[in-house]
Amino acid sequence: MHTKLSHQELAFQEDVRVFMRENFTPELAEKIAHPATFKSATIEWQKRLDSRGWAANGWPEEHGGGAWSATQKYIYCNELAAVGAPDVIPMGIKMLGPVLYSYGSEEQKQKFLPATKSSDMWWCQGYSEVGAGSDLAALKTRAVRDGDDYIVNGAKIWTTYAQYADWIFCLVKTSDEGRPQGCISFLLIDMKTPGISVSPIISIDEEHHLNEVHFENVRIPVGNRIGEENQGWTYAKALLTYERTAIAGVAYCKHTLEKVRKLASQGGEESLSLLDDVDFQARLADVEIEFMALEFLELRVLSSIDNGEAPGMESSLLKLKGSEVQQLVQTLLWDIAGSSGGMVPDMHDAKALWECQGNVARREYMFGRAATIYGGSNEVQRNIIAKYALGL
Amino acid sequence: MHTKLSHQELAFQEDVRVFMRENFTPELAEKIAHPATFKSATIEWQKRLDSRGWAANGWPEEHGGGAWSATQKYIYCNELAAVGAPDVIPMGIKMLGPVLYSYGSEEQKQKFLPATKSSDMWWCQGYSEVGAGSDLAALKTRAVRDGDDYIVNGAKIWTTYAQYADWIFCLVKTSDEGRPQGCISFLLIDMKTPGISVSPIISIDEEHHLNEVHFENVRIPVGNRIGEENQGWTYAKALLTYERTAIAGVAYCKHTLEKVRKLASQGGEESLSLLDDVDFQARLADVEIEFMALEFLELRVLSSIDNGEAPGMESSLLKLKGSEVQQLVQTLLWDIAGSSGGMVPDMHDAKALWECQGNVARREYMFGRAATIYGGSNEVQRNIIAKYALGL
Amino acid sequence: MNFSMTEEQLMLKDSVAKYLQDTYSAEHRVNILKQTRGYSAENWQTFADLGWLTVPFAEEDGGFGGNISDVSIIMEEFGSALVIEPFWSGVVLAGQLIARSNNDSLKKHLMPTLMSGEQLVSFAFLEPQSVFMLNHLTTTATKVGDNYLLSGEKRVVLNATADSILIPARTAGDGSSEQGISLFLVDANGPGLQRDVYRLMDGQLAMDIRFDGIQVSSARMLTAEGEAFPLISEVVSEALVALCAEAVGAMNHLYKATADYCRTREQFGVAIGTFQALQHRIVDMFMATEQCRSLLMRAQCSILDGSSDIQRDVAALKVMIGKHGRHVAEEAVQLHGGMGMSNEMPIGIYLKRLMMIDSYLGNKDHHRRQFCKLRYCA
Amino acid sequence: MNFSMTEEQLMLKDSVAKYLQDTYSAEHRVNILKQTRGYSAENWQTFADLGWLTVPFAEEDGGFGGNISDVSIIMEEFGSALVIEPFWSGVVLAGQLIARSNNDSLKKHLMPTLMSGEQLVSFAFLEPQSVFMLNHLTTTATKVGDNYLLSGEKRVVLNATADSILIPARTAGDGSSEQGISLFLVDANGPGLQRDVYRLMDGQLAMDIRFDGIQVSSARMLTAEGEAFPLISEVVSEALVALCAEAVGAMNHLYKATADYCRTREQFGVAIGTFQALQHRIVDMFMATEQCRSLLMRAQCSILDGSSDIQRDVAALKVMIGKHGRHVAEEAVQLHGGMGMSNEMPIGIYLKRLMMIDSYLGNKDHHRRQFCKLRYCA
Repeated sequence: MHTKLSHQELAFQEDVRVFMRENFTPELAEKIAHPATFKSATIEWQKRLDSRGWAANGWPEEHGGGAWSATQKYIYCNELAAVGAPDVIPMGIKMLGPVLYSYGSEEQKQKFLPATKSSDMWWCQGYSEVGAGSDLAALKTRAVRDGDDYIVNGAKIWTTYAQYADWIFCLVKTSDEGRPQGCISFLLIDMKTPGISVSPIISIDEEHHLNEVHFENVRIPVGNRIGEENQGWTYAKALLTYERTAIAGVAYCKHTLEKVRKLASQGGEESLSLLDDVDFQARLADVEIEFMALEFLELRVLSSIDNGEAPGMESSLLKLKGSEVQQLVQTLLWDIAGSSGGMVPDMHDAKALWECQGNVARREYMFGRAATIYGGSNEVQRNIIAKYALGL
Repeated sequence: MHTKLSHQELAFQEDVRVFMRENFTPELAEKIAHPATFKSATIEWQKRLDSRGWAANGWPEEHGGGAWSATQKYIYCNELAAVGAPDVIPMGIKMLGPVLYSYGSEEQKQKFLPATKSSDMWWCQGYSEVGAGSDLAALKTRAVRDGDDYIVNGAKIWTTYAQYADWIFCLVKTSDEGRPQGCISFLLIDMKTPGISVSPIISIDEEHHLNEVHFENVRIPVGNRIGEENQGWTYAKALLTYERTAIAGVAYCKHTLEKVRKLASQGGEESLSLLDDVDFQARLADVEIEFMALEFLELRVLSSIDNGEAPGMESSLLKLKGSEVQQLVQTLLWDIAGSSGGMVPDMHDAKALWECQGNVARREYMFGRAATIYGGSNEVQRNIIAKYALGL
Repeated sequence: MNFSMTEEQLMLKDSVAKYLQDTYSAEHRVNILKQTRGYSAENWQTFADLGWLTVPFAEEDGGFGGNISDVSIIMEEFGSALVIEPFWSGVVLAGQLIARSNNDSLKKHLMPTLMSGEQLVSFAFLEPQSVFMLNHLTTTATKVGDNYLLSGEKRVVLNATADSILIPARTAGDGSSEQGISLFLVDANGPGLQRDVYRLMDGQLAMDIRFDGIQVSSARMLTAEGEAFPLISEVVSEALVALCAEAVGAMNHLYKATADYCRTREQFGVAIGTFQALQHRIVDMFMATEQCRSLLMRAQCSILDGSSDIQRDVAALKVMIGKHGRHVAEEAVQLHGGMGMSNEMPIGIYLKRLMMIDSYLGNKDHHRRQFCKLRYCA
Repeated sequence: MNFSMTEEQLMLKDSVAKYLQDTYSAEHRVNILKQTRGYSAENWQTFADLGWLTVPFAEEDGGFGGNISDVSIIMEEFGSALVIEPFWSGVVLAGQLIARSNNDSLKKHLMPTLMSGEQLVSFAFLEPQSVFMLNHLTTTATKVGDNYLLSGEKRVVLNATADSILIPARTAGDGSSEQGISLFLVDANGPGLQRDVYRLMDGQLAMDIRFDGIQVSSARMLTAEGEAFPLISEVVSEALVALCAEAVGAMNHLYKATADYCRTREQFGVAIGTFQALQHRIVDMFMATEQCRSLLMRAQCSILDGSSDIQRDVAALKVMIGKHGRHVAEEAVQLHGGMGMSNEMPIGIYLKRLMMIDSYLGNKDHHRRQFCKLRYCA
């Protein structure tokens, strides 16, 4: 048992570090942070990562992936976090990618994999519906076969970044017979198809990340279906497991904790730094210690994936604990922001206020409440663990 | 809204205070604390309280009670707690008493009330059974009618102080028809009746408070049944409500928190007092604040009883929160006891060790774990509140 | 000892509750928030017409003659309905500073306009370095003839559209002395006052102000020179209790709304309110609310009894409201799922209001430090 | 990076687990506790025969050549089965102090008898005033000719029936200096050593000792004079990790035992394990255990990698074990109901052991203070 890095790994680390320093410039960081420039800057950033073969590092080599070891993934995420750089938006490369190369037809692979990898195709995820959140089997959006097409009617909700997306991957109902899970198909839908409309949902951070996506007689070629009809749940499940692992947000927590330590050392009660308040120290220490454990929990999961074990139970654990630690960290961040944590920039061009640390803290705390809800709520994860790990 | 005391109340307070000072002597306190002298000293103490009419203060005046107001009860408990004196053992006076004067026959009242009030009759409570803890409807001890007697067979468990008791009040099954709650009768049983045996259960504090009570063809006169056959659940319920209110242990928490503050000021890390450790202060403050709220929650419940409202939901809340705060206080007490908190006196004559603060902390912490289990576990209380207060 | 409401209080409570239920819907609140001043002037006039603005003030001043308990009744209902009008900042905090000042002519002149809703005053207590200690004050007031020249800056002054601002400033003493603090009523729109207005996440319009040598007449000083601290301290203690009453109202609303939601929302074919794990968590929300309510009553009794424990009881209350208030609101968001995340549903707004209540006049960490000082270092 | 066990480690784990499962039942443990020395001499001999007592020691000293990871494997199994024999105090703590000392002749003489189970040594680290700081030491050793005269007192010396005691004492330096500390091997039954033996709630027989001028040969000093602190510090860090491994074993046992119990125990006509609120709490027990296990692995890696973060990682581990360990055990008691309260069931004994593990070498509050010092005050 050890965490020492080999010579190759050390070289890789240095390579990533230099790349980050040179490519994740303050200008780019600022553009990514602002809603107006978010999409174009994100694509630019992801293309830079892709130029090194790092964007789709989890894909098999035949599709341009890196076949990275757990250690490499860990090094990579750490270097991203060290400069505060975002990993790729997961919907396309991390979530849909594996479904495409595992279950897609040859034609689908050719059409979608390269464009997804190069960030020329922005994906969003059409899973949740009103009344079918963690309970996906209850979904109501329906696709009815009509010749070589499906006619899709219904609506998806909480769709992250649908306003930017070129394509959406959707779970739709294609049958009413048998188990609900056996009635679902997995469709790829061009967002420009007539009959699709997107309406924004402003979330409690006062920002626009989420959307409702409405489908009214949307005609989709049958060829856009992944795999077999009514087998969509099988393909979707694999993807959920990945999503849970990703939601843990370990690198994000690490970066944010560093920010908390730095900010806390700058001022607090009695004009001393908050880090001189022993009770605040104790609070911070408790969160840091939970994080230190979480970091190794992730390493254990990565390492078990390396050893060819599918991340099953551990991915639920990681999602549970990771989302909880994220919220603890965000709470600390807000608590030390002081009075600026309550300010809301009414317009996005109130640039100074948008960027001030208190405002970042507010937005992250508020949007962060979703981490324990989406990707299968933490309550559902606990049900899953109780059933499969504890036999209850 | 106010908490000021009237002249009469101030006079009562002074009266109780003087009584405690004169009667709860260190010698008596020590005797009550030791298992060997516990029973006789407790009876002596309760007789002293009874001599002032305070032992059965909650009883109606016609039976020698005090008809005290909420304020008086509060004053009395506070003065008890201030010197660390115990209130009366609840099973007889507080739990059975109200059942007797509410539902007992004239003959039963005459036979049992005076002796119970004067502590000449020591009662224990025969409710729980193996497999019927919080789920009393599932009990199996059975009483079969045989002429003017019942023949009782079965066993009760977790019976506190059965080793000292003269009598036991029992829930027994007398029918198999209809709802389980309609099959239960409430019997008063002389512990000297042939066929009864008591076996000790040593609890995790290494002490003997609990017992199993076995009934083998125990013959009990039908006249020892309270009220109607198969209506025992009705009588028992009223008593449970009281029990929950009492378990809150507000006065005990107040006294113990004072002990914690005093001990914490005596020594800790770096040879300073623990109260100089700001993180310990913060922990203590959190518990004290929860306690301050609990104290007023109890006052609200007492006050609502005063206003003629039955303590329903609030008694469950009080039991829940009270037992939790008790455990928080006991945990603090153990944590500051240092190395002496782990020592176990193997024999009760190891007097110095028995009395040392660490040992008291260990015993109270350990036995205190039961507070969230007995009297209807806290899980059951939460079910009750969810159903009746929240309509879930 | 008595914890019951009087007949009069029950009537007050019912009338406030009924009015808000009839008029103050979630949609109504959204519309108010869009208005430039951050609240509805029309509502404010109605509050005045209903006599609510007179509740804390003495009968001889033309008020209702209410005490902290009456004020808390209103605040709790306001918390439950998420009322955004500046009752707390304008009436409970600034209004009481004026009502309890001994500048009788100022008081006589101002009180009627406050109670009629014509005038609004705000209290500027927070300075960049003050970290919520009311005695940490560096704003200065220098006497020149019959006037004072005020210089300094104040942060997060609530109700940015108030007509006047109460500004505490040092006429003597060092940075944290309780002596030498004076309190001035300053025209909010007068010359020399730089304002930086912004919106807070609970919808309040607030501002940072900055002034360098603005001139204030000594007739607009609320107490004798240098003697304002006891007044400020007393009024702030009561205002904290009132603020916590608002929080209790919000918490009370949240646990009930969450139970209602869980009774109707279905998942896996049944109402999620039948899931025991969720039931127990809503019970804990209920229990936390009742604990806060108990401590609220304790602090009220402390004030009404003139107890020597007022500061300790108020600090304890603010700690618990900060801790449990946010927790209850976070649980409400969680149990509402996506609905809790949407800004169109009021659940998240309750969370934001409870977070801001925690931050006003010192958060739970600050008040725990105060509690520890009072309790363990005396 | 690698978190897998080697073939050899898997075998070690299996063999310890299998042996304990076959022989170390709850009833067996109750019988052991009744024996006067607090553990079974017979078991100890078996452990020796199985080679377990050699695991941490270097091959050139006749040991198995194991590292902290191997030791933790044994400790985790011991924790799971609640083994009471003094492996931790005698082998991991005292044994390593001797094995890593540079007094070669003493080592050569002693190590074989330790590994064969003939001799047991204990380490007396705690002084009345030391509050778990290993450098807070007032016991003195004064050189007189070839001997030292030791005076002082030590508290809670584990394994009261050990043959010898390792006593750290000051040969120079003031009360908290890391310099000037020497470590002596003292005959536990020699003249001048006053012993006050008692039982701890986890079943261990411990003692307080007191000595005033007992004579110890300089040949029985483990390092050069005044240079024992680095040795003590290093060995204690590893011993803390091993102790936490025991706790992880105990926690692992508890969540599984609780799930088992809830699957079979019925109430209201169904297994209580079907109640969602209980399910979620057992999941949290599981999660807490896995968090502790993760931090245990982190601390092991830190030691094996020779990281500069060893002390920080060990402090973090001890904090988490103290907090989550007790919580998991308390939940186990609660969910076992009355059965959890009975001393005849092992659940309560796990609770007591986990509480004592928290208290050994500084509880969670102490180690959090150490963590804060290392992390925020550096």
